[in-house]
Amino acid sequence: MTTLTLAKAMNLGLRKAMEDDPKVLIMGEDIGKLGGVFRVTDGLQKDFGEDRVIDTPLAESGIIGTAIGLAIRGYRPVCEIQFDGFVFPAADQIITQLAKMPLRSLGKLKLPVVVRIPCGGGIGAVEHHSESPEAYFTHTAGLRVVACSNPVDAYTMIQQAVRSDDPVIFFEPKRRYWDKAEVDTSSAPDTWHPFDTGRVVRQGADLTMLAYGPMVKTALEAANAAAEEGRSIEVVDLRSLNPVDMPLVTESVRKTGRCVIVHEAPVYSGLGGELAARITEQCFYNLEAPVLRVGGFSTPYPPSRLEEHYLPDLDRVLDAVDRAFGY
Amino acid sequence: MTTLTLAKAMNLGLRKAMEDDPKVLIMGEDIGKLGGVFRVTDGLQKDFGEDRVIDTPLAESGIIGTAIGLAIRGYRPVCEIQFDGFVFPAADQIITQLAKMPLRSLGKLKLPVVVRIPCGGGIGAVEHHSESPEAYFTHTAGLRVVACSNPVDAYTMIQQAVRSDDPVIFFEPKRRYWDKAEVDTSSAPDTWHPFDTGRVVRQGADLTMLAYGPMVKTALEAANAAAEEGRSIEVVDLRSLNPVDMPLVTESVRKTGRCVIVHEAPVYSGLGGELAARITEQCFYNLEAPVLRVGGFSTPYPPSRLEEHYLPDLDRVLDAVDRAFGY
Amino acid sequence: MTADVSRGAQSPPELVQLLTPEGERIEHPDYDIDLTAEELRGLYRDLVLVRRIDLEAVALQRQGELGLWASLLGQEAAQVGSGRALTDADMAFPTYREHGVAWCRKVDPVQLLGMFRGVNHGGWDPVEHNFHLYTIVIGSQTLHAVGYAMGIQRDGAESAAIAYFGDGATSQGDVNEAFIWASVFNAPVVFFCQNNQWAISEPLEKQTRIPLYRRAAGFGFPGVRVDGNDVLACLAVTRKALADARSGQGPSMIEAFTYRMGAHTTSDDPTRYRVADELESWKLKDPIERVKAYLAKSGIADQSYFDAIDAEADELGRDLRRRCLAMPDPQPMAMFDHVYAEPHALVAEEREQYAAYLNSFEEGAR
Amino acid sequence: MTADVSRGAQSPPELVQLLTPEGERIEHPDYDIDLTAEELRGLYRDLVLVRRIDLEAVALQRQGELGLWASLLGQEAAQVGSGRALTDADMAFPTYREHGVAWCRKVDPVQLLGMFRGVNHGGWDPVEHNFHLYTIVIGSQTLHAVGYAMGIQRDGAESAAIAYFGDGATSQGDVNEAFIWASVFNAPVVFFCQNNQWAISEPLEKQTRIPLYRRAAGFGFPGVRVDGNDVLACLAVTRKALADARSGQGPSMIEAFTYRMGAHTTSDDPTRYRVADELESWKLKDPIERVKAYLAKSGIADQSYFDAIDAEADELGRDLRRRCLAMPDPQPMAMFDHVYAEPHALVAEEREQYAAYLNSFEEGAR
Ligand SMILES: Cc1ncc(C[n+]2csc(CCOP(=O)(O)OP(=O)(O)O)c2C)c(N)n1
Ligand SMILES: Cc1ncc(C[n+]2csc(CCOP(=O)(O)OP(=O)(O)O)c2C)c(N)n1
Ligand SMILES: [Mg+2]
Ligand SMILES: [Mg+2]
Repeated sequence: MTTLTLAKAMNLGLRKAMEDDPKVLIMGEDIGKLGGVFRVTDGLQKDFGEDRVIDTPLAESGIIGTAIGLAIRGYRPVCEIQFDGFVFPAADQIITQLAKMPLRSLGKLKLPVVVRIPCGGGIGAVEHHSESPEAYFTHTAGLRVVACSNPVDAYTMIQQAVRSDDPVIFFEPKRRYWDKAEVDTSSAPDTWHPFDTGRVVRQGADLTMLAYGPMVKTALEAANAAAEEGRSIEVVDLRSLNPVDMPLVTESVRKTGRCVIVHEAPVYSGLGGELAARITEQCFYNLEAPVLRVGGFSTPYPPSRLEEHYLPDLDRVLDAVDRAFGY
Repeated sequence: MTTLTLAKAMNLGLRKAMEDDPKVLIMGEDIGKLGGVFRVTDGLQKDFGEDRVIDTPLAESGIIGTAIGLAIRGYRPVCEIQFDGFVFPAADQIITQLAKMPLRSLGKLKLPVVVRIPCGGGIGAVEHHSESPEAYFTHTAGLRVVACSNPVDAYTMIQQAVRSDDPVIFFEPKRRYWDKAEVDTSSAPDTWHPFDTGRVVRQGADLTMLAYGPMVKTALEAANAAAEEGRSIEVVDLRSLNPVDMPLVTESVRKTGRCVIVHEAPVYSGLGGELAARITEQCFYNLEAPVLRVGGFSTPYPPSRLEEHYLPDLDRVLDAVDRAFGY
Repeated sequence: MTADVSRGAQSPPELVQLLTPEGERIEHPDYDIDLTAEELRGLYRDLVLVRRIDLEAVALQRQGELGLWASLLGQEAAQVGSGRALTDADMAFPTYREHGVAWCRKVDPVQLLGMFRGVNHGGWDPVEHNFHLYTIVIGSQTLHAVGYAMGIQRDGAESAAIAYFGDGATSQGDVNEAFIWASVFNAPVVFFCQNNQWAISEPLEKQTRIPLYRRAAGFGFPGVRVDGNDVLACLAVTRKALADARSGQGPSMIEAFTYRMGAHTTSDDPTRYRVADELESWKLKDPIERVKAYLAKSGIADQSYFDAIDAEADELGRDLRRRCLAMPDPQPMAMFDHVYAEPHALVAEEREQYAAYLNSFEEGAR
Repeated sequence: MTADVSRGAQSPPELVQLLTPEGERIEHPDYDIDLTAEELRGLYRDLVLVRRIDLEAVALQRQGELGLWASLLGQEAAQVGSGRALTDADMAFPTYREHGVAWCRKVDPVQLLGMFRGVNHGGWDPVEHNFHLYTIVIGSQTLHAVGYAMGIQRDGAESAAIAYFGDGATSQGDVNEAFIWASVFNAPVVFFCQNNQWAISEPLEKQTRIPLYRRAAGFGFPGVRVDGNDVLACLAVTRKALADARSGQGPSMIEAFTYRMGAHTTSDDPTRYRVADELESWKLKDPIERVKAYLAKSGIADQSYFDAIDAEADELGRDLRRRCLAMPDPQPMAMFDHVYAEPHALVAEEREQYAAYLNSFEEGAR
């Protein structure tokens, strides 16, 4: 067991993946000597060389497009998108090529490409540096979409993502990069939590709260606060956003009868809508209240001095809990 | 009153918009002499010249990016994206610039840009020519998203879109381009159905069916078929997808107690999820059954010989109706 | 004067040509080629067979057997010349029109029909043939080719990648990013642009105001314009570019100057936007006629050879038609196959539900 | 040989220079400039004040008053030279680093701080100043500039647009598409690339293997490299390019060869990726010192003038600081303003709900 920040756990996970398989490459902007703007790739170029840790020209479509070519040639590229808001120049390569080429080839081509995206707000950044674009990708068939929320998952999930033969969009909660936890870097992969499953991170009886990435911590805090008012909240860290671990989710909601979904992305047309619709369909007779959602507003991400208002926080989550119990 | 195909109604609507305001420009690939691959811009370049009907280089990001520049200069560009699947190279300009620049400028810049996208399947086309990418845009704050379903709306809504000071993503149901209806091209704009509202296109008492674009016709057919089994279905043509006319929708659902949503886009993480979640929250005590969704599968759009299986058809819609009545 | 280009004061583009439209063999100082009689006959055969495949496909489309077809008519030399320059180990990334290259890569022609018939999105095994699937989104494949070439580099292999694209494609950001990547990484890739003068209805002037091969210089690698209707020149120029790439000299761009003799696709109506004269003048530069004339003149082949090839072409056409009609429609549940390489709960669930739904009809439940 | 470039056999790039680092005025056959003493003093003043604004902003960031700052240190001449070449009617499209151009466009410096302080995403009126908002997504603004220039064309106006971007940006598809659009439509736009040698931690070689100004030739318009630390040369070259654009001669590209003296932004740590020597050698080419030396040598200005400017700079800095601290935080409900120009039901609903929610605290309901 070692105490690691989430960023360091990512770093060690990537290092392990590179050690385990010489076909694993890392590519992106400023990932070499600088080690990435969040230092997630710190030291990797020094140890694995410029051929395996590739500082690329400044163009995201180029990064994903060439990664696809490398994957066709048998490599397993891990691409870093520097910030959430800069994934859009790569949208075409991700949506029309990365997601669809395996099926286009009738399975003859596998594209084990990982696209790492530091996501979410709360770090006082300028525009485009605080977004949560997961819904654009969960809606895109052919992609797996996951989000880690803590150092243990960061360490294991990035390795699972690299090993997956499918393209994976991998969200990292940037404001949790410096959160610490004990990580067992010697654990065997077959003891890890399976890649496409969620996890109950707090048991509870009265309401199920679904969260992922940066919001898991907020959800846990809200659950603790609610506990003081005598409300027992079960918190599920979804981890995998496409596919979602519906058996886990519905089991919890059937038990509690209430559900609140929390994400930073705008609520409108976001992933929460899908989850709410699906849960309602599958647990219709168990729900005491409609599934409620807490998330970003239908506005561009605001300037940082307003982000505390935009981001779901303890109070807004608890407000939704209150409303759920109001039914 | 004139009998017009939907494509011709679009054409006349665009012509009218260009006549009414010299700042209106049309730009895109093959829209000049060819008149667009669906002939929606037929004859416009001949009559308005190459400066107002601009055949552009083959690059969608360039089309939207330069349209934004033209809008900053005071023009009102209407951009044609040749097919749904080719909007993704423009995703960055649409999502990070077109949608966000008005707010970035604190309202000092308006971007009255219309992005026309022929959408949907059912025409036996090759890959990328049959998709329904609306959810990528409904999730993007700052954009208005609309879909027309018939010649009358095509004629009026395109003019309303051009007049709107907001950026509008305008979906055209390509397999309905040749559907005909009577259009009154002399009607005054203030008599038109308001731009951001939906419309009840068939009254009913037992179930509300929400559809838009190409699926409105299918929904109506399903409602007719269901009527034979004694089920009275109310069909709402949403028309505006962001914002959605929730008062209209909830009024209907409160009355009927059941709701089925139909769209061609993949169900997972699609717009239907948002609508279902929202309706359930607002009509919780009125719902006799969960809101059910019928749509595309979580697969890339299939080769055309399978599209009849992929696209919601009468049977699949009626199956959902059956299921809704099963609760 | 530090400006590289003064406006308008450009030298006219040169064109590498080894065989004139009249079938005369000419020399070029930089590009020489020495082919055996058999190789020359082989090229002629390729050209004729490829054209025949194409014509048959157009006919199949007209008869409703294909939903669409993108004809290569007029571009046979560019495709066969470049395609025959490839070794087995080289990897080609085509657009949707490279039926001639596919032929050179030994892809069974019937497999080309799959996507146009709507039974799949790409029927052949790209790894087996070292011929990637057709890419429809304009320009995307150029980045794939560069990435693949970077893989070749990392493998220390002696092969190259070739990216096909059209004149229209040069306007796409992706193609330009591919140029940049290739030059920065000195990747073993050849950019093969078939400038057929048209992007659907848009003439070349809508994409560029200078000859396209000159783009390459701006990115720091060589560009050359070749007579795209001259199979020998296309072969020679591509061989050289591939050899350079394989030997670590990095990327180059070839602009094969040719002409789209037909419609953009069978859905297109070129009479709306181009004049018949243009077509007539290009007919005189036909890529097959000149080879035939040369073979005949030089005694490498005679009428009986030409007749034999025509017969082979007819048989190929008939066979293609037969096998097209025999192509089975895909099974509905195939929709759910290969979306993911590994098990995926959501797709599995939808598959199951849809199977049950289809079953409910068969069981007469409805 | 039809290839435009044979690999490696390039002539060395020329650099337009009118004022040496030592402050010597030199002639250039193509670019002449004749400035009055007052104009020359004005340029010096601009350079000094702009640097002072930048230093103050860096200090404000260090003290926690700004979340971030992108320093222009070292790039003052490129920005002031090009900025002063613009007429009021010209329109500039900046990146996030064009504080010197903003100064020339009469944007109040405190308005530059808004986005870095997190109170807005762009504070000034782009129409009033003919200076667009800062664009963070690399390269996007180059297409806006071209579109705007197409608007100028359609208006029959005699003005031009100028697009600023960095060396890193040249790799983006959008920038290349902007080149293509500009050349195809012969748009009145100047592409002004500040090649400061770095894109965050990546040196120029990661974006190109030839001098950037040579890109232009590949797209069919002139490119020129200018000493980006020479305000006179930047002014002269940009004036010429703008005049060409305004008079219908189309686009050009200027590569201002300069150096990012500081970190990429205040968040960056350049010691991780570049050596101190490089910085030292560029200090000798400082854009301000050479003007000062020239003004002194030529008797156009003396120490008392320099002192007065320094004093003005200090006052400007103090004033900027004062007004930065006084900047009000935005009101929460401002989040919902200007998302749409016209009423929007969803935003209105969310605004209402959030106002009620906030109210519930004030009313002590919780
Ligand atoms: C990104 C994208 N935009 C638009 C299209 C529609 N489209 C198909 S082919 C074509 C023209 C291509 O021209 P060119 O690159 O010259 O190739 P050619 O068809 O002449 O072989 C267009 C616009 C597309 N396939 N992809
Ligand atoms: C599309 C996009 N990708 C990545 C970034 C992150 N980023 C900000 S500045 C920068 C480097 C820009 O370099 P250059 O164009 O040379 O301009 P400079 O900062 O040197 O002025 C990067 C990678 C971004 N802003 N936009
Ligand atoms: Mg072409
Ligand atoms: Mg730079």
